[in-house]
Amino acid sequence: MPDQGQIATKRKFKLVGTRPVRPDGVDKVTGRARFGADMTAPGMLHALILRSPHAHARIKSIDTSRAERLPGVKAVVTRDDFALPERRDLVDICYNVMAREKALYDGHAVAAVAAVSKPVAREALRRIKVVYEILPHVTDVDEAMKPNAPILHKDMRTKGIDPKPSKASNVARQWEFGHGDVDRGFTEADIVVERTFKTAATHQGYIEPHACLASVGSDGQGDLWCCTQGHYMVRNACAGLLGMKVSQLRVTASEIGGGFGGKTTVFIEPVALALSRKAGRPVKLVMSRNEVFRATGPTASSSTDVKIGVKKNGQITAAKAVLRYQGGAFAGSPVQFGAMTAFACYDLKNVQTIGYDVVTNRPKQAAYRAPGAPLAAFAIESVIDELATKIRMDPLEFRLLNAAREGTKSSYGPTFGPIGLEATLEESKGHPHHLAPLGPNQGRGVACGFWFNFGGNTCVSLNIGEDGTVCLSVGNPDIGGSRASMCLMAAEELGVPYERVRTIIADTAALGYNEVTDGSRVTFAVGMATIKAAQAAKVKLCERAAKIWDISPEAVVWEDGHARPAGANAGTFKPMSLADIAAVAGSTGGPIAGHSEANADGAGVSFATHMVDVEVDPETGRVTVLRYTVFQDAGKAIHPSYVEGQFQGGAAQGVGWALNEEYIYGEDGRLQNAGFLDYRIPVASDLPFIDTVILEIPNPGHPYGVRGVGETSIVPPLAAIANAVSAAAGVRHTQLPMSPPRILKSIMEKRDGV
Amino acid sequence: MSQIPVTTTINGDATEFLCEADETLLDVLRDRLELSGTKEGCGTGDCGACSVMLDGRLVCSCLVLGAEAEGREVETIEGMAEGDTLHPLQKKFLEHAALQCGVCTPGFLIAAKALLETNLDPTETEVRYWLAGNLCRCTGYDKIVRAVLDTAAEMRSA
Amino acid sequence: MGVGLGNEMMRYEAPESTKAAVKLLAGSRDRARILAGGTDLLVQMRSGMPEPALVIDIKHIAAMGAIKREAGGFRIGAAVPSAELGEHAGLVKAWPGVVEAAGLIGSTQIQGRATIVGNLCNGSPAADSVPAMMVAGARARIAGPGRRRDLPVEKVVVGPGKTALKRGELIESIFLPKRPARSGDAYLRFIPRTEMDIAAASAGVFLTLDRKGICTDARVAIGAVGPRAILVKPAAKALIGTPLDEAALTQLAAACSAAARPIDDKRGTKEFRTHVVGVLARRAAVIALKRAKGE
Amino acid sequence: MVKVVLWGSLKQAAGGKTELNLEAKNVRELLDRLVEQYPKLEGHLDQGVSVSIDGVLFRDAWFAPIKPDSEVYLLPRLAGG
Repeated sequence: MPDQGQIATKRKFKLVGTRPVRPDGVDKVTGRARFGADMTAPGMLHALILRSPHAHARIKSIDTSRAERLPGVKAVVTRDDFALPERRDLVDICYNVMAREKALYDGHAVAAVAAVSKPVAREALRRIKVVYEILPHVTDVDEAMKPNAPILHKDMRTKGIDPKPSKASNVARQWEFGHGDVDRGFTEADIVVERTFKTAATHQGYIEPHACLASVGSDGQGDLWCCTQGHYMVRNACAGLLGMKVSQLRVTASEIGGGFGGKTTVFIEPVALALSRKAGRPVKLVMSRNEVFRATGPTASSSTDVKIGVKKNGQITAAKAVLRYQGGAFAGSPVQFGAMTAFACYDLKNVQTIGYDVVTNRPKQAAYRAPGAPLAAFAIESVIDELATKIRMDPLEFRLLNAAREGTKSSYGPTFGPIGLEATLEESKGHPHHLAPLGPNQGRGVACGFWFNFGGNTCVSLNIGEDGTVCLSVGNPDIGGSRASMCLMAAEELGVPYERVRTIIADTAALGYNEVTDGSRVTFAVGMATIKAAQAAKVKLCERAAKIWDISPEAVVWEDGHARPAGANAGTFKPMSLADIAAVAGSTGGPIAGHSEANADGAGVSFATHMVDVEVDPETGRVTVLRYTVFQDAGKAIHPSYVEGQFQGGAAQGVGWALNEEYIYGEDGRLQNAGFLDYRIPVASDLPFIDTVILEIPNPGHPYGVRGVGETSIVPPLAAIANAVSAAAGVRHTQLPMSPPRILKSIMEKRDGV
Repeated sequence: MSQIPVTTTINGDATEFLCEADETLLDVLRDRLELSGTKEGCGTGDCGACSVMLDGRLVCSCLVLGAEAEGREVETIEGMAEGDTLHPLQKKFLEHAALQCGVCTPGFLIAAKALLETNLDPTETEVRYWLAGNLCRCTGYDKIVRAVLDTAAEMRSA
Repeated sequence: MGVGLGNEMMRYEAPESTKAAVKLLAGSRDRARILAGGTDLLVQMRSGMPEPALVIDIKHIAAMGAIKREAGGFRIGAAVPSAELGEHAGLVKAWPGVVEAAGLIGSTQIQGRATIVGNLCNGSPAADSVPAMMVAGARARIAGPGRRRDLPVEKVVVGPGKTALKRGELIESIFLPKRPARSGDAYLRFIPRTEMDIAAASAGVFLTLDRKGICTDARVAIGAVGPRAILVKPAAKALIGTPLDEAALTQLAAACSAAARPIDDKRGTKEFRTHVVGVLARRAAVIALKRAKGE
Repeated sequence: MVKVVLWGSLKQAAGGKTELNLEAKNVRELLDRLVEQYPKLEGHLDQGVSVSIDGVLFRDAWFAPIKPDSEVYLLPRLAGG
């Protein structure tokens, strides 16, 4: 029998925890790696999409005849080419992919063409005549909730309230979480702080625009190459939208140039497939950066009320938050995750959160790294900071006093198992960063954050080659070095060198369903499947050795990369390495492989504490980030460099969100900054080195103790920076981004005693 | 209007191509010459993913017309390694895990190489400002800056 | 393409003399654009604006690609990229403010292409090199169908995107005069990030001191706070006759804020720009003072 | 009997209760019993739920076992970035 997975804490790893070069590294530093826009096909057409210039308009007619007559145009599609799908979950996606009776936001797709060249396609777009009836629009969440607001969907009745409203509104749903009695809790408090916060919508800002190459034959079979976080999701969604069977559509994931949640749905893929089917030729469709900003999924913007009460001794007696998130033109803002995570860092007797999912005339939001959580944490952790100041307690001590720990009933319900929040707080307390002195106009902020992490459907195959090397097929795109982690875990489990394992991302025809690369699930779930597949292969390897030695399989153990007799009674055979057994596999029963198909559960929740120092220029409101340290629980860091990378990347995105990134809409409802010039993501000179402290509190749900790490790192930074800026400027900031005009105004108002 | 014939040198190789007058060097590299290692992130010079060297100067190839390459020398990511020997920067980027998704990486490598060709002892601040035109959304730049500084140190001592 | 598109396809020309460039330009019925660095032109072409019928690449004109000493000053060709300004030791010593301003135009990549003449002719009120050139007393040499003429930089831009150039005219070079003894220049701008942004407000200062350190001459220009960059005479006046003491600097800042006529937009609010332009002028003046003193 | 706690907004659909006692050995039985007893819940459950059993989250896992003393929470379906 193979060795059983040891308790993670006690296990001594040989490879896990080391930092080898990633297996796809050379491809990515030489330009050989193929991303979404890097594929071509013989006879390929170029497609472009015509988009609504209006925030809200009835589409009275679309005349494509002049475009169709243009030589070189091979197909034109509009709403008439997309029947509403049977699957309920695809209806909004269908409407988002191609506008129907109304265009619901600036950038909403209205028609698409495929032509022999980009210039011909451009000219064809100019020849499509769309008649719009412009309607009143709304882009702000609070405005959209007002009774007289323009209504986007005449059949939208708020779900989750009783009785069901009779009147249409822009509130898609109400959510509620919590326990205890907050009203009573507030009466027990000595100090209560109540504030309202606003955050702007931000975009994931991946550097690679969406791109795909679609080919559908007259036999109805299709191939699709695209950059996505989940090609199985793409296959199922596209098949549903185009009325295809999933087996008829094979999707291959290209290398992916960033996603952060933004590539967990479809935008252009169904359009390219529809064009290809109509034209009978392969169609390439690549978004411009302008289209990425206007017509993919940014995250929600929000407006949140927070009320927290404490006793003088620092104990929180009650906490309440009302969160209003607009998620663009269709239902589905991540407000429920905001409401669930808002107070997850604290051990609370009385807690209540209410969330409103609101629609507005903006592009439909897509997931963005811990969707919904950073916005909520910004509001809650700001009030926590203010309370700590009011009761004259160190903000880390105040958090430690109220911190969630093993056995705490979480604010969203379940009781926590072993978790690492206290460890991150303790670690940050003793860190040199916390003890370093600050200069004039400088401030230090801390904040905590929480994310669930998911598992989900996962399927991998591990094939052992005749030469003793291993090929691992997984179904999740490698978005940040996951191939390296998979190779490490497979090699660790099999006891072979890291270099002997190659991990490939298989297409949708090669493996069973794999959920999207989201929820920080890949290292956890695909890692678990990899370990199980390796264990399955080890069973077979031991069986083969047993056959060769003519002893019972139970008498063979797998140790250190070799099959060995289990003990004295099993005989004295020379141990056989994986390569030895693989070399004679053909003669002992055929190829050796291990598989794992499972719905992975047991993803451990994860916590982080961030600490940041900033300096505010009191004359211009400019913020300089001076020092940044991330303390986060990784469960077990498989490849520590890429764990650090996730910590650093999340912090950097948080810095952008906190200081300068925002979707700016004009009075006309059009997006004003649909480009990297005025949508200001941090550049190299905006940031210091970002220090990281990896804590390892093993997740009992994973054989190596892994917890997801990708998302938690973006939860604390908005609040940590807000707390630092508020300290440095001497004014509490409650609105993001904390752009220079906003900060300067607050400083001047304070100076003038406004 | 017929297409413009252009004779140029790309990664040391004499190259000829035809292009439209309004076609960018980036489009020529990617679509006509199949050198797709140079990436398009924005098409407006704001992200640096399409960085190439043009007559020894670092430029965004999305802001250069293909026709302008006539008689000039272009260097792209495909020409950075010598055979199977990686450039020291390429090695250090791998050692330091200075990439996650890798789509900005070719642009960063070209830009960093340009820096080290003029300044082999840059400060952290100099590296950060030199690379400010190259956007990376994954790494927070930490490991990229470290990789560049480490390469410079190694090249100085070599 | 081989297909009949409605629009005439764009033409590309790379003349080798100014005369040939002027001839192409004059014959184009206003549908030609000059290509030097292309960092504005190619972005505009991509943004869906009507494509020019003709693009005239001036980088093959030898005289336009060089920085030359002339009459104690410098003549900078219209095709010289900003990066070359920073590599010219003599120019850096004489006009550090102009060189720094040119060095702020975009990224390292943009620097390898963008020119100060392009920055000027694009006509943006936020162009970084323009206030710096204005205070330096720079003059643009204009070639056209008629005789060459020189125009002070502040008279080139007449409004957003609009220049005083007549049909068939182009700027051949910029002349930076000899810098007087005990003088210094400086330019500062405000952007929300540290790089890669368009100025939300900017200020350039040039000043000359007498032997006692009293300011005898000054020029102050502000950018991004009105339809075009402007010289602020009251701001210059606030400095002249003073050792740039606290009172003078406060007056300078106030004069700049008073002259600002900004708009609210995605890059800043009116009140922010009005305040910050004064802060920048004051800080630039302190740098210019140090330079004038040789510190 | 298993004690199941619903997230707040399901309260109305469950006749004003957030805590229910049901006989169920696994998630599938739990969901079946819930819909049997509170048909209004069906619409909510159709949209996807996660079930937390003793602090471990499950998505779409019908046969995840539930012990009589398990702590069971019904939560919205989780998705991430």
